[in-house]
Amino acid sequence: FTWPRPYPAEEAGTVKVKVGFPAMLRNGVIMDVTNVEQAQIAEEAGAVGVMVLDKLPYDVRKAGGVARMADLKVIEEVMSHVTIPVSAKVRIGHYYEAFLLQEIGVDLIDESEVLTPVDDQHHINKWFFTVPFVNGCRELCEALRRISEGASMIRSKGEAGTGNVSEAVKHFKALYRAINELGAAEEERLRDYARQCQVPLELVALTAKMGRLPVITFAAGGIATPADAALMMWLGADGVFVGSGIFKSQDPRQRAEAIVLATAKWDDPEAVVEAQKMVSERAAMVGIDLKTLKPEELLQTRGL
Amino acid sequence: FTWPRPYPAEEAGTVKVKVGFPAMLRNGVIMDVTNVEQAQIAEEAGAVGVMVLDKLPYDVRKAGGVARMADLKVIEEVMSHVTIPVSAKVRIGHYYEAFLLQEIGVDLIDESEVLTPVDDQHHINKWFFTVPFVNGCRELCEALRRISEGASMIRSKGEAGTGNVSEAVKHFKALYRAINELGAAEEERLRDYARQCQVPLELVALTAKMGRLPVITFAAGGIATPADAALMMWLGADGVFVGSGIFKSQDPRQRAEAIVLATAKWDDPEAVVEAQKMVSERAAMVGIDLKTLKPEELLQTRGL
Amino acid sequence: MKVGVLALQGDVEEHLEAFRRAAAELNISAEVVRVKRADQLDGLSALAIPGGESTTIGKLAQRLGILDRLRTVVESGVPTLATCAGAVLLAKEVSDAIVGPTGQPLLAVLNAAVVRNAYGRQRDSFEANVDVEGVGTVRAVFIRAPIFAKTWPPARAIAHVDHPRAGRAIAAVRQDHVLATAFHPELTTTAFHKAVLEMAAGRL
Amino acid sequence: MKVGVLALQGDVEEHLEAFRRAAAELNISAEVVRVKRADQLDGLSALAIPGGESTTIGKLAQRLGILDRLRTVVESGVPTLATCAGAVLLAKEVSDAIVGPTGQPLLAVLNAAVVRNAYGRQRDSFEANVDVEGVGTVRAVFIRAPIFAKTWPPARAIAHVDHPRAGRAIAAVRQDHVLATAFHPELTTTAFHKAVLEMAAGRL
Repeated sequence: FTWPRPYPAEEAGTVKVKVGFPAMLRNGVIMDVTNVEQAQIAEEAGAVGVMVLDKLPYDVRKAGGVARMADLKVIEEVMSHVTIPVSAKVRIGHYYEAFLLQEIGVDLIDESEVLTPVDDQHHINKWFFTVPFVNGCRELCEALRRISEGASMIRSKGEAGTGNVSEAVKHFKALYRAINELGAAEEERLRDYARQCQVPLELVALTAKMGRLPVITFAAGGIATPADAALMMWLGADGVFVGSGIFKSQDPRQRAEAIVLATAKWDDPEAVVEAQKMVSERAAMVGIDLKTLKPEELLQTRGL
Repeated sequence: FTWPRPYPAEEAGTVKVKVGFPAMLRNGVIMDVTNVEQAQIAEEAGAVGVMVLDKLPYDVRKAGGVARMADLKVIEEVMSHVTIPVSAKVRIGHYYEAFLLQEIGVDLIDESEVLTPVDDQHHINKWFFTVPFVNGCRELCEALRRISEGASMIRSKGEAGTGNVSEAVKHFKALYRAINELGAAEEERLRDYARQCQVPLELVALTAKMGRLPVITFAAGGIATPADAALMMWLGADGVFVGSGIFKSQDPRQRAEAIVLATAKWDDPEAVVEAQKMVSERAAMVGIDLKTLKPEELLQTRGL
Repeated sequence: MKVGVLALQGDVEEHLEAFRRAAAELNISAEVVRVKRADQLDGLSALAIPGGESTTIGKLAQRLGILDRLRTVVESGVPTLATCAGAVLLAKEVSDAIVGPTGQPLLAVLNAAVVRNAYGRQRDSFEANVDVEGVGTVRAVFIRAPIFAKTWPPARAIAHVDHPRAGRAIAAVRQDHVLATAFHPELTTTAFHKAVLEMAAGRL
Repeated sequence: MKVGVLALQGDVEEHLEAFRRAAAELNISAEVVRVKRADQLDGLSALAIPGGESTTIGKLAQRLGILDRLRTVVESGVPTLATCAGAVLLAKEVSDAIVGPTGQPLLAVLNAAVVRNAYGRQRDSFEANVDVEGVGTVRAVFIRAPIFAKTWPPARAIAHVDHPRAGRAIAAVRQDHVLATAFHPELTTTAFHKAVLEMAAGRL
């Protein structure tokens, strides 16, 4: 990796360090939590990280109004009670919430479409930060754009807060189909592609050479059962984010453990069975059938 | 500076004095207050000034009717209980409310779009006054027009009374993008620009040379959290105005201190963290999602 | 050598600029820095406390635990230039022409009693030519300026200005290596900064 | 010969890759496998425990009933490389710089006391050059790395790194056939994997 270097800063926060960290989350589950108790439940369940929010996506959808970054106190409280990495969401384009999170030592920052954006032109330029960032995407171009802005990790947007995994499936397949096409394209075709996506050529070349995104890619949006989690892993996800699927259900504790297990052991059906049996369909969160959402209620269209 | 001189008046109120004063407010926070108690809270919180109003913008929005300058008694009461500069709003075009404020010794006058305008053709010609004026703007041209009318200080309009900082962000970026373009333009391009904005050439040339507005520029409109404040400073604001964000929340005292701290120490994330922790998201004022405002409810379109 | 400007609040930019030009005119190579944290105070061979809101600066210095360190540094002989709000901070007694005494946090180093807003409010700010001992005549800008009601040794007045309402008033005071002014030299001249730098370079 | 990487969670891919290249450079034909079930542990002539979340790996190993088998295998002399989370798992005592001791499931084989997050959080992760006894200088990547607070024989420190906050700290430990590092060699070099393979091939 030989990215161009913006500022002179000492050895922390090098690209290798920021891109290396998500590699440590492989096969892991990161869960949305709103307070310490939920965070500890997540830790005991074996989560590799927690995402601290003010309200779960499902409730964000209900409340309306302006949704901001969670309280720093709550985040710190969480940080001092769990040993797993703690991450938080910031409004798209809000540099300062990002600085604050970096300042209090959050391990991962999610510039997320779930919160109300403050800038409808630019995403945060993430090269300025030593803390790694994760962004959502619906297809390859979006992903590459985020990486070229300095994202160290990528996730599918899916449609947050609906408990229906079909959008995530659609985004992942779109992602990998595009990558496979690149695999076979020769120089010139890569050039085209780089132009369409408005990203540097090397990044496209690298993606083509590796046959995958050069950074860790998690599945997110509408995951509600261990089977969903395993499915996403099977589709090539490196791990999963679970939003309202866990703490909006009636059996959060087992559901958390089950999804952790299913994600870790996705390629071992036997274990996934174990996991699936720990949850019951009746206790699942009631989903929202996508056909009933009005276009401006879609969160996935935010960001660019 | 060699501005043309309208009337013969003795040495007070020179341009240097009027433009110098805001320089003293750098890195400061000016808070909207409606009475003495709030003013003292603001002072103890470390505000560099208070803006006296009859009703907070959020309530102005609700009440409707004709909104005027605050009571002089209330203003004087405030002036005699706090040592920090006291400022007040006047209706756009209402020379006399301005005279009165100058008469009672108000330190700064805000010709504001929050009050009901009395003149939909002209702004006040501020050269007549010895007291410095501050005006709102959405982009560079508006700002330069106000300066050429004698404004000694500029602020972003944002969308007052919504607790959503995204309009302020938009206005500040628009402001600085235009300034940067000027930086590189040669003579002729400046001429064009001067023509479009309908301001004298020298003013544009000066702005281009300095790479910023020739007067102090504060951020205003929808700032509700220390992070918002720090963000605006980071975007190049010299200070911030906070409207309903403080006294429409449940924790006004700490929120005031926190924002003061965040503004002063914006380039020191650690301190901003401190500040951010002094407030909690639940206590914030409930915002208004811009999509729900009807065009004629927008305050930012007033003035010209 | 390193010189610092207390950069919590106020017109920090103008002081930095003044020091840079002073250094250039005196042909000394000085590194001008902003002081926002206590630990940026050490190793300073000169200091400036800018104009602004003295209450705000005080509270911030206090809450950031800089106040005491600042007192020590100034007492330790670092040549210091304080303008307007700066002067207020250094004074031992401070009161306001309108609201009377203000229990605001102070450094209390300068032997002077300061009355704030003595000239009235912003509206009464003015420019004047002022003779300053050892510097000559300078164009002085008084912005919400305080006056030094009285001084006692070793602090002595080095400049006066007469104003129709306040009569003849002390405009600047010097106490050993501390220069305190009621006006803003950083807006019009580099003279005061040169003086401080020479002190720091160790002559006179 | 068969070498394994514990593949429950963490950067398994990078270890597999490192073993493959190490084998290639040493010209040994090794079959590199993922270990997700207890029964994939037997017949291994070498093992690697990857970096990741030690709590997660522990819980998973425990719930899948691999923990004990793992302990036996390691004690039975299979040369083992443990990185970061791996090292934590092997240690006998584990505590966290922030939340104090963590009752997390351990293998408890290595005679060392480990303090997690000693360097602070992800933000304080860094790269450094580290001298490792018997390997030379390697580019080391410390990611949320633990430190070995103290070791007791037969475990001994084979590498040190000095860090402005944590001072001089032990970065790697060796106990007979077990190699434990606080950093991630699999991201920068194949040296450690070569060492393990040579051990497995039976020469010192």
